[in-house]
Amino acid sequence: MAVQITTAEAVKKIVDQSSVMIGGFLGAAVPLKMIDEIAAAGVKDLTVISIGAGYRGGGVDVGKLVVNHQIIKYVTSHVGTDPNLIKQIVGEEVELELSPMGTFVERVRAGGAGLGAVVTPVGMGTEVEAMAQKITVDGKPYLLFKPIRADVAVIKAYRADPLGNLQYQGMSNTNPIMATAADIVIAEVDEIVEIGEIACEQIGTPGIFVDYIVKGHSYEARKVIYEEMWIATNKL
Amino acid sequence: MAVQITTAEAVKKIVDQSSVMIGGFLGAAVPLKMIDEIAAAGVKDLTVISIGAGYRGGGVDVGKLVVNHQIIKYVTSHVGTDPNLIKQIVGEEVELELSPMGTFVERVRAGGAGLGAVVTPVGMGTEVEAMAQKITVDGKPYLLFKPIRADVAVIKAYRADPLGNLQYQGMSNTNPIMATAADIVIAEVDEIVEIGEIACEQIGTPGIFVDYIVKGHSYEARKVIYEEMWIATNKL
Amino acid sequence: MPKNYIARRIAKEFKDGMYVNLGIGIPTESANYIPEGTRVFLQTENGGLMFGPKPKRGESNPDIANAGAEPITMLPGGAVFDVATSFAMIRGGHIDMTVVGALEVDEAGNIASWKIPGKLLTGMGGAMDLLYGCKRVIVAMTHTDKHGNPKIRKKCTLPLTAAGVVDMIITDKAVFRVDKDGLYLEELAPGVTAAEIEQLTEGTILNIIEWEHIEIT
Amino acid sequence: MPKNYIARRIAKEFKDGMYVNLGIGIPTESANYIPEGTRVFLQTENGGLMFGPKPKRGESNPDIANAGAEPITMLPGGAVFDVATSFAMIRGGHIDMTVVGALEVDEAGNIASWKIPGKLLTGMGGAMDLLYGCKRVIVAMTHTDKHGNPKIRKKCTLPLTAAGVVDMIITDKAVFRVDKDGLYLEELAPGVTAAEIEQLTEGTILNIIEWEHIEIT
Repeated sequence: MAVQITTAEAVKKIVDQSSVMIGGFLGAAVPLKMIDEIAAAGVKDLTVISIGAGYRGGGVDVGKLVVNHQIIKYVTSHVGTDPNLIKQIVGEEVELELSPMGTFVERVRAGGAGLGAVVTPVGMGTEVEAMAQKITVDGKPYLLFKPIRADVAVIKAYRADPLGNLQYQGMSNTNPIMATAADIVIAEVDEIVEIGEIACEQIGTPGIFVDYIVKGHSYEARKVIYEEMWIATNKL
Repeated sequence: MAVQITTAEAVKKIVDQSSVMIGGFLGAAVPLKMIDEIAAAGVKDLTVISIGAGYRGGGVDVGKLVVNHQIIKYVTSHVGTDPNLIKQIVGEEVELELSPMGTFVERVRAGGAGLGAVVTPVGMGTEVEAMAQKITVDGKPYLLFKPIRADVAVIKAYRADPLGNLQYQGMSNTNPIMATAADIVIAEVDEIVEIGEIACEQIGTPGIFVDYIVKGHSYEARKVIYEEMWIATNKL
Repeated sequence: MPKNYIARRIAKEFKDGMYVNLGIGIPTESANYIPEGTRVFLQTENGGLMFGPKPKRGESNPDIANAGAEPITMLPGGAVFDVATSFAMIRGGHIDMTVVGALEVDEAGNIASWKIPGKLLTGMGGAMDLLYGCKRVIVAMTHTDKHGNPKIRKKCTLPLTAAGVVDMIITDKAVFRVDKDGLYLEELAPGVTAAEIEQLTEGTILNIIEWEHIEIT
Repeated sequence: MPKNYIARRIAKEFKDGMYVNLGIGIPTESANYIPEGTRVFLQTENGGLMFGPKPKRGESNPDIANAGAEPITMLPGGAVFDVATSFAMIRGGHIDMTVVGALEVDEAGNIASWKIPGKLLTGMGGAMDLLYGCKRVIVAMTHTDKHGNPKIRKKCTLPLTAAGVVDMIITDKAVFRVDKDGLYLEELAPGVTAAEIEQLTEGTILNIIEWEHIEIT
């Protein structure tokens, strides 16, 4: 069962050297306010886990923590959109742990679902073989990867009720998976509604997975933020 | 993209010795009409894959195929509800392949998701160890199970659109997982609605997974069937 | 012995905000005794959280059922999902407590509940996942079998459902805490003596004198 | 050479009812040339099926975006889901076709597209899953690099994205089918000769004479 707190209170769950999962996908559906709070708090030596660096050009999403030099290790599948991050990786300021995107997702899912490993054919015959253990099942070769968990997951949903039930709209992307795979789960939402207002079939993440709910930007404010970013980058 | 056909046409996809996954959970949310069609067709030597035998007492759900002696192998996690099936297993008419329920589910998911195996701690220290391969990850012992797939999956959803997008109501249980794990997927639904009537967030199984849609009982007719069963067994 | 003693004793373990999966029979019955003001969220492994009592006739929904495919209702704030999510929840350690019946339990916290060779063939269903994954495992059962033989053993004789997972045993005669080193007798049912428990329990009781009677009303 | 030749040639591979994932750049551009009456369902790996063009200003939704986090719209009948479902779809063989760019492709159907040691560091993203999982893999790229060197190799020199997966190569000069035994030249772009292709292709062409010109309008 979740408790509603402020973003300022929530950010205290993240300390120096915490491992932090951040929901979203290359800047879309990310917990904007919480990322700002983490940047403002200035906590250091974070292991950040997210599916890919932020929006193209850097400085957005995990890019804010990159600019602030708060990351010591980045666990992901893609860094190509953030030149600042690439510089820090090349300069050995940030350690990079890569897996193919689908494998990354399954590793997080396994971390949340109590599975011992992910066994996948993806990456066979490539450098990825060196990132995993090889295993043969039914005469076929596969790669075995370990699960991923974090101290804290900071995820983004559309609405929450006071029990922590979350509703998504559009692509929920990594958020429902990451909601299962951390010791502390903080959900940033556009809106908090009454119990029962989100129908049982609309709940994308049941409250059992959520520890804290924080109120983020309203949907309208968030729409403005994204439209400005998209217009500035010629995508709208 | 799915095609709408009759249950009589759909049942022809299942032949002697087919492996058939049947969605639902101990009789709830099962494809009632398609099961009747399979029973009427009399196809034999089926390998049936479902999470558990039908409603307590037998003769319902896969229980209809049991009564008809159509099953040669049953892959499941639970048979305790169907005395006829237990008799056939003890009499070695039906071969039984058991796994713990969560493992069964992950095996089907792995079959649909292109994963090579399921690695789980569940069953360690029990007879289940003999049903799997033992594996050590990070110094901890796990059991490795192979994926499950079928020739045909027959599943149940609430509504479909002509593209095969499926909407569930209530517990979707095994249906969305089985929809991914067979060469041919037949979805029985209460109702077929226009494209766009099921909102993108309401689609529980996208049409990409579905080959055939068949019209089952209407919701109201189905409600009567279940209420009668529940009243007869003192559960309502 | 008060009526429904075991179910009512189980209910004392419910804490506000707990997510709980209850096995069939007496464990499920314990939901009737959840203390006023304590919110307990019940999970059902076929894919539901926060379900309520059975519906009235004419108000059931064929797709809202428990793990036995029996009709239930969803409470406001309840959630439904598929079995992959349900067992991720169970196996992943997200459920605070499960209460289950058993054929035998032993002093190492092993439990046997799914099979009697040559006699009982049901399949393990979700029991192994629940026993492995839930944070706290309570076994609720009669203290002895119908022949009066101890069900709390030194070592289970039947095939195990899970090894080393039991945290507490609630019987019609006593309550035990099962710790790493073995069985601790914590409570006696009304009118039961420690000597009687010692006689009816095969496993070694480590603290035979430190029990207490607690009131079950 | 007709404008947007490669994109328009890709579009000839679309068949009615296909589920397709298009890589960024020219592959994505090919969606503009889907033939009238052919329904192609586009998948985006961040969790969407059947998306449409970008929205108008003021009509975007911050949670409806493509894999580059750029605004898109959902068409009627479109579906959204999480990335576990998305990659189950991709890796599980449910997507009919993917079209991607490449740095190099070789006659064994290997493809290199994600890394230039000491130069290009991006991570593989979803490319390996797509190349491994999609039923049909088409590589779309310029025939040579900017220095005029062949990009169709005997053996890729760069780190592979996937081994033995490419079914077809579409360049600005030719189309190859990649079979188990190697490269088959199937078409030549307008004004291109087979001799020219042989010279600009490092991999062995098995059927140098059996090509044809096809019309791209």
